[in-house]
Amino acid sequence: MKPVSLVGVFAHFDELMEALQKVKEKKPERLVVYSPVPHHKLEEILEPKPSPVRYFALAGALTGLFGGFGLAIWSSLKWGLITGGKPIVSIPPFIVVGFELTILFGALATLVGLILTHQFPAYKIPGTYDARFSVDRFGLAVRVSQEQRNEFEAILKSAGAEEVHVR
Amino acid sequence: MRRRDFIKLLGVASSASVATSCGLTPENSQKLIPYLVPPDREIIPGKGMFLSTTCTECPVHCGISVQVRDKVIQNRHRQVPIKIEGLPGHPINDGRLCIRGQAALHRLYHAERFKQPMRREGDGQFAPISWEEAYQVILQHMAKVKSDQRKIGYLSGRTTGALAELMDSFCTHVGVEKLPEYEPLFPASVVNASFALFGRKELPEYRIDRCDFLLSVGADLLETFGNPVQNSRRIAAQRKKGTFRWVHLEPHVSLTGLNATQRLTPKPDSEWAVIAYLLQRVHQSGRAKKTLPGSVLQEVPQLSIEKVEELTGIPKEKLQHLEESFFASDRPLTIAGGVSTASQNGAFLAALTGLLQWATGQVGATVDYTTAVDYSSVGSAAAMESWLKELDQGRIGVLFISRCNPVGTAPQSWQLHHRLKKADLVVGLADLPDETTALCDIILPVSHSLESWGEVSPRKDVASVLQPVLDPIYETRTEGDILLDLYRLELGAAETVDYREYVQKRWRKASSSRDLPTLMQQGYYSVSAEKRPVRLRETRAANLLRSARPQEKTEAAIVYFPPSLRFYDGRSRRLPLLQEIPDPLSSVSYGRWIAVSVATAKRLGIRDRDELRLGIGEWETQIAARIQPGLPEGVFVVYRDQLDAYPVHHLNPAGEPLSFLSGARLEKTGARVALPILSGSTSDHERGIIAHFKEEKESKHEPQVQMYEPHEHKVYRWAMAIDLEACTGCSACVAACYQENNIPLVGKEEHVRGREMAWIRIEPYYTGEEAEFLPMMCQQCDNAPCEPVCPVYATYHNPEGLNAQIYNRCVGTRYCSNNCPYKARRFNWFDHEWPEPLSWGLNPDVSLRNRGVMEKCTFCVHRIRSAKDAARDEDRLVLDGEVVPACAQTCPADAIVFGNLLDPESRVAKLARSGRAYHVLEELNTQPAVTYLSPHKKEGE
Amino acid sequence: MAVKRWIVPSIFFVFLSGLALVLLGQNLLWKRVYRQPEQPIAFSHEIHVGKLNLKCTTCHTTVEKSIRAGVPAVATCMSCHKAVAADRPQVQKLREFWEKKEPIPWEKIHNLPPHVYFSHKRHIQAGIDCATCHGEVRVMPEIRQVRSLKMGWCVDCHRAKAAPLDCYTCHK
Amino acid sequence: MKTTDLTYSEVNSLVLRMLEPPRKAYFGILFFLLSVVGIGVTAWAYQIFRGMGVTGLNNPVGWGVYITDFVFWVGIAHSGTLISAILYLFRARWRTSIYRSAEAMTVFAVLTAGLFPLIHLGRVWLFYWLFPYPNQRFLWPNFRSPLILDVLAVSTYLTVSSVFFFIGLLPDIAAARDQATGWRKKVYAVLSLGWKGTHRLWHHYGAAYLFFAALATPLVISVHSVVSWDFALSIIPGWHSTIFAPYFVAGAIHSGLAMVLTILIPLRKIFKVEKLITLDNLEAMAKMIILTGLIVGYAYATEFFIAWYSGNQYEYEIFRWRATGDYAAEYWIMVVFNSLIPLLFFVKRIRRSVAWLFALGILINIGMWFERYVIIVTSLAHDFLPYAWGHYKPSLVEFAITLGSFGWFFLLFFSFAKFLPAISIAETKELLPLPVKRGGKRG
Repeated sequence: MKPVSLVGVFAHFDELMEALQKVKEKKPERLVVYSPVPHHKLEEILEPKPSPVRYFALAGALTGLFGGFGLAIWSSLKWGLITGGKPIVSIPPFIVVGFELTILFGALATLVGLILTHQFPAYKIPGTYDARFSVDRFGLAVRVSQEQRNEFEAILKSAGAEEVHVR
Repeated sequence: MRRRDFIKLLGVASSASVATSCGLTPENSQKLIPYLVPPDREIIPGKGMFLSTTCTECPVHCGISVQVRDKVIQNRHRQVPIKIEGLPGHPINDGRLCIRGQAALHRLYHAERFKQPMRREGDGQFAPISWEEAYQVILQHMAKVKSDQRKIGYLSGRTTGALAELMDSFCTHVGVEKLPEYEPLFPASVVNASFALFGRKELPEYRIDRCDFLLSVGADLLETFGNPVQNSRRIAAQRKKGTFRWVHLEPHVSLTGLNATQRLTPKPDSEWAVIAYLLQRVHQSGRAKKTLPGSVLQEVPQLSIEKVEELTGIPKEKLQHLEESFFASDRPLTIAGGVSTASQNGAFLAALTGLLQWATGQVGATVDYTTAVDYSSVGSAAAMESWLKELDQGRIGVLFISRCNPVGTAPQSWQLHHRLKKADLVVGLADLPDETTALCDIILPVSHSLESWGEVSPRKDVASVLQPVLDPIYETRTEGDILLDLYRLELGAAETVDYREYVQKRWRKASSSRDLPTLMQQGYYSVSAEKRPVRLRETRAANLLRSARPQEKTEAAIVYFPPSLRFYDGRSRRLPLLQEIPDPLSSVSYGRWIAVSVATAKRLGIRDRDELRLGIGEWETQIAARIQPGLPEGVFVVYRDQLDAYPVHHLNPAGEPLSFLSGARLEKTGARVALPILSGSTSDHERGIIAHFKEEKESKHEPQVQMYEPHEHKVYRWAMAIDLEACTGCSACVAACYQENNIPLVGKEEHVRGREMAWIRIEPYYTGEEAEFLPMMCQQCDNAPCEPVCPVYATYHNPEGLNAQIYNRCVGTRYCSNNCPYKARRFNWFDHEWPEPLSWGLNPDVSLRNRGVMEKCTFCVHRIRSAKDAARDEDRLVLDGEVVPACAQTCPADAIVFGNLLDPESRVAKLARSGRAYHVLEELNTQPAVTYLSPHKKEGE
Repeated sequence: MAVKRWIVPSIFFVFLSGLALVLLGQNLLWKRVYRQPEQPIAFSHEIHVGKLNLKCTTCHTTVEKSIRAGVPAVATCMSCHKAVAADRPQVQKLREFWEKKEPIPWEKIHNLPPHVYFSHKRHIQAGIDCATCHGEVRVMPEIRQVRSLKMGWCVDCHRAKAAPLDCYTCHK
Repeated sequence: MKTTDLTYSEVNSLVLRMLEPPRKAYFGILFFLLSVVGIGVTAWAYQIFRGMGVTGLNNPVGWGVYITDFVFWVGIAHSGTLISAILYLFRARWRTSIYRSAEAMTVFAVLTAGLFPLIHLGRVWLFYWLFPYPNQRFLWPNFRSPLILDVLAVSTYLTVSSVFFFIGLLPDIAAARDQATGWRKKVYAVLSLGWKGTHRLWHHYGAAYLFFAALATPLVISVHSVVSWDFALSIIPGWHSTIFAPYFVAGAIHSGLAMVLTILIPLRKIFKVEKLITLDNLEAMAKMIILTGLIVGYAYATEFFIAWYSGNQYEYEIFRWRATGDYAAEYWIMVVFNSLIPLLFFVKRIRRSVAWLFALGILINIGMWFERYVIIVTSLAHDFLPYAWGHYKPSLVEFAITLGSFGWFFLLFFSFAKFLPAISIAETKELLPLPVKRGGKRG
């Protein structure tokens, strides 16, 4: 039997949370919460561990730092032209180079990280999505087997879902 | 859209085309053009060939060495001059050259040159005709004039040597009356005096190098009087000795005055009193080496020192000081001339001066008549009266006017404007249009001296050689050839075919032993001048003194019209380069201005660039004001070359036109004039930019604390030392630099915007009445502020200590220029036009810079390069003095010394160690490669 | 099966087209870098250097003493060709120029930008062989450029030979 | 009424209403701005083909209006990042409604500023030599040159702030997508990168956003410091000064805030979003302007004191001359408009009057432009060597290009305001109380 997707549409956050608690205990195949705003409670329940994006940021920043100094020093040694009686490798100005590239690569890496960690851009809008989720409604979508279907439907309803759709 | 614009468009779109090109020189054409036949003159491509000839920009006639390059022009190989330098060993200038000589190529390549003979049509316009036609017209008129018993006159500028000889025989044979030669700056009073006193119609050579005290009265020794190049050279040499003192008396202010040890400003036309006083003191104190006969002496006015003070306005103690130092010296040289003799009492002054020279025993010593300049053929303004009258009465039917511009420079009393119309035919022999050619009926284009054979005699004892360095650019002929042609056409057979043969005949006669090539290389040969001793002619002297009694009336509101450093008597006025270079006193480049004293300016509330209405008698003109420190109250100066007609009528007893007009009316029109004053301030604001020498001062070179490890130079560290004591501000270096480095002339508007392009400039800094002149160029700093700010390494410090500027790498941020404390860098705001034939004179060793690129002095790196190349061939190092930048090469005062600082024995290294050495803006620790030697403080008024 | 029969031909086709592309591209590249304009006279270095074994300095007389190698004067050419091969059409052309007293407008092949100072003399005296920059002209029926003559190329050699690297060495 | 009285759906409708198809007047203005840009472009083209000579620049004054404009626009950019990033880290609630437009302003201002280094180049067709890229010559830029540091800083700043801007937009574009129809829907769909507001997305998004803010904060400080070093690293009296970095950063924020006022006040009026961009927000900015104004004023005073105290004659002369010389008028405009006029904001009535805020905002902008003009021009015109002193008067071309830059900036902002949510929907909602059943009001 093919599994089905249920989505409950909630008007209130507390109702959503209640439903979420119950549903989570039942361990459905898949569980997605749609929300117009971020909220730390959701994260606590669904995504306890911090986002891997930070690793990207760090890696990028370091690349920039070493890349910046490296380029500046290597390229000035290449010809060794004296300007203004200053040493060929004059660190103070190179600090700026290093710094700027640190920021640049850090930021770009973070972007890449964000895109990779959550298969951006994912243009396919799943059936369980609802335009109101970007306005003032919360959505709780689960994927369950046919036999569990009624059970979950009941949970959502009881928690206070305005509507429950089967997709 | 024009094609060139379209190319530019592409250039912007695809960087490549523009990026790589820094201007195209003829040598870099896309075609590879071979000789048809290898040239007879052995010339190595890419190398210069040097030919000796003589400069004819002014009557001094310096020997010059012209650098000729082989170029491909219009798909033909052509050998063209690109630079003129003084000819080493030449008795007149020994290797040095003045600003005008350096600019001579701009006459050769001038766009407005007469390109073929021309005839005035009915409508008054000139129309080109062939030489034959021109000759026909002239001969017809000559025939007619002769037939009805009228005269044919030949008026020319001062003529000497071969041409003078030829001219004489031409005139006698063809029946032409040779009129007295016309020379606007002819020092008639002085020559007249020396004729009366010593029987010589000559201007003696003043041996400043032999005197130990120099008293000059009005004579602008450094601008136009006598031989300026040699004068400044000798003065500089004397100064180096240390004991030499030089007092200059002048009623106005001049470059010469500002360079004297002491400058005294007597009331206009009262200079004679000082000399009269000295003369009698010489006798009273019995110091006279040769006592004057009583008959003469009694004509010398007896003046008490108080009287002199009253007449001249020079304070007593100054006079006493002058007297003392005059008598203290045993070889005091007195020179009178310039505006002081070209004045009412000038004739008297000149006579007194001659007597003083005689009495102090200087005639024959420092006043040398054996090497004098012969003026016997030149006529004073008075001497012109006779033929002018004849012209007026229509008794001169045909008039030749050659190499002079009387209409523009002669006194108004000549009334040439309508008198010239009285002649049937006026034939002008000229190279450039001027006020006179505008009134001619026929114009015969004369070749430039660089296109001509010839021989002139700058001094009695010297004959200087002229040889062509290039084929005539246009259908022009030399005056000699024109005379020979007319001779032939009139009388059939002539003794010689052409002028070339004529002069070479002379040379073979003269230089019996020497063969022509060596003669032509040497550029001159000496002529045996008669050596009969100079005697004083009592009666004539007495008569002169009697006839020229001085007037004691003091003139008010005087405007002086002195000749100028840049344009001489006005003949060089049309040379673009000379207009581009500012006058060293006022820092004004283009346009006309009147110099106003600080006091007067304050009184009348005049500011720089105010337009003034200047009126004297019925003569009136609008002219811009420029405040001139050092100028006495109530005295004004307008250079005579800035007037298109010389407003003076009056002549002095010696027949010399006055150099000033009195009773000037001056008022502000309220308008402002866009006068290009290139100087931001005439004072150095106590910034120690001019550091006067103080005896107690040690070498200013205690090493400054360096933040970084100083970089070392391996073999060479090119450096320059500039002696401000010697530098006179004559600006010859500036002209040389322009010509050597293809520096574009940008014109008046750009100068007004403050965008002059000179790589080296003369900065006058006034303190009170005195001034010092500071040649400023790229200082090639060791710690150059311009370098680290360039984002693309277009400028950097090279291993030989040069501050290199790589034009084609420059993207034009202009930060380097901003950060240069000496503001020595120049930005190319536009592309520059080099129309033919001006482009022929470009130096192929120096790339052209196009718009958006920064440029600056390179210490003539191309000269360094070729010197190193030569040294490399002989597997040695460059010797001291082997590299000479253009500026140093031409400097008449030898103020600029260039060399390798790492060689402790080099001249520059020694000077850099000397106690007078200092750097401009030393406290910025830029460590310049240019060292200045501080001048001694002037004694002042 | 049906597919099998197509595998080999299709792969073959891909290879061919790939090869064609490479050749085409390379050809374009060649054209862009090295210009080889039509010369007024089809002078052959192959004959003069290759066959007749003339030394370079026979015609390029100033190469050892000047910054420029020097292109031979028309007279120089005629000194031989008055007699030698006078009947050949190309030599006829030469004669025409000579009689018209016109210099031959050779197309310049080895062009350096105007801001570059390059001295043949120095390089010859440093023992650099002409071929280093001009290629083996003895095998060139028509002269052509075989080196980029760009700054990078010069600098490579200067680094390798420890020649001066100061910008002023070559930039004027 | 206050923002917090709104409901989620009201926020959506308020903001998205701004994106409704524009009216005729809008296109009119659009055309006007385009033609202004056209003037600037023409002038630039003319300058490129003729040469820099068409400007009023000369020797000694090698920099003038162009660099002034550059510093001015970079300055404008700064407050945007300040509001969006720094205040975000400080959790300043009042920033929420304005940060989006401020951020947009940043991006567009940098886009404008970035043009001027090119415009002032003598050989702009070689601008790419300023970037480190491998080439056959083996040549690299001079990393010691402040100008290169500047290129790096500004290009980094542009990249980072654009990314930051775009990421912040994602949820709102999604919201727009869900409302919009037709082609607009398609475009938004693409731009939203398929945002669905799932819990995982919000999770990573939060983390990323935090990092961007954390990176942007030091960046914004560094950028204007580097810009100031364009001058401070020279030796020119009046430029060569250690206070320049803080002085310029403060000045930048000063002008930036003023510009935010100048832009937001009309914006909230036209789009009727006074409920979201409240007077409190504006007042908060006015208060910050007082602070920055004081800092700038202090800097002016310090400059003079140091010039006198250092006993350096060049330094002293240049400041004496600034206040009394050829450019005295410009100098006093700068002093009055930047450090005195902001003090008016101490008066609550002025601080809370939209008209006053708008007027003073504009004055401060003018003042800050002149600050840069005075610093750049006077120092160059009157430096070490008296002979080389000069005078600079801007030319028509420079004026036209400056005008064009304003046209360009407002054109960008104008198009943005109509096409993208100019106020953050998601973050505004975060300000509102969560809709909860028990004890909460109905959402």
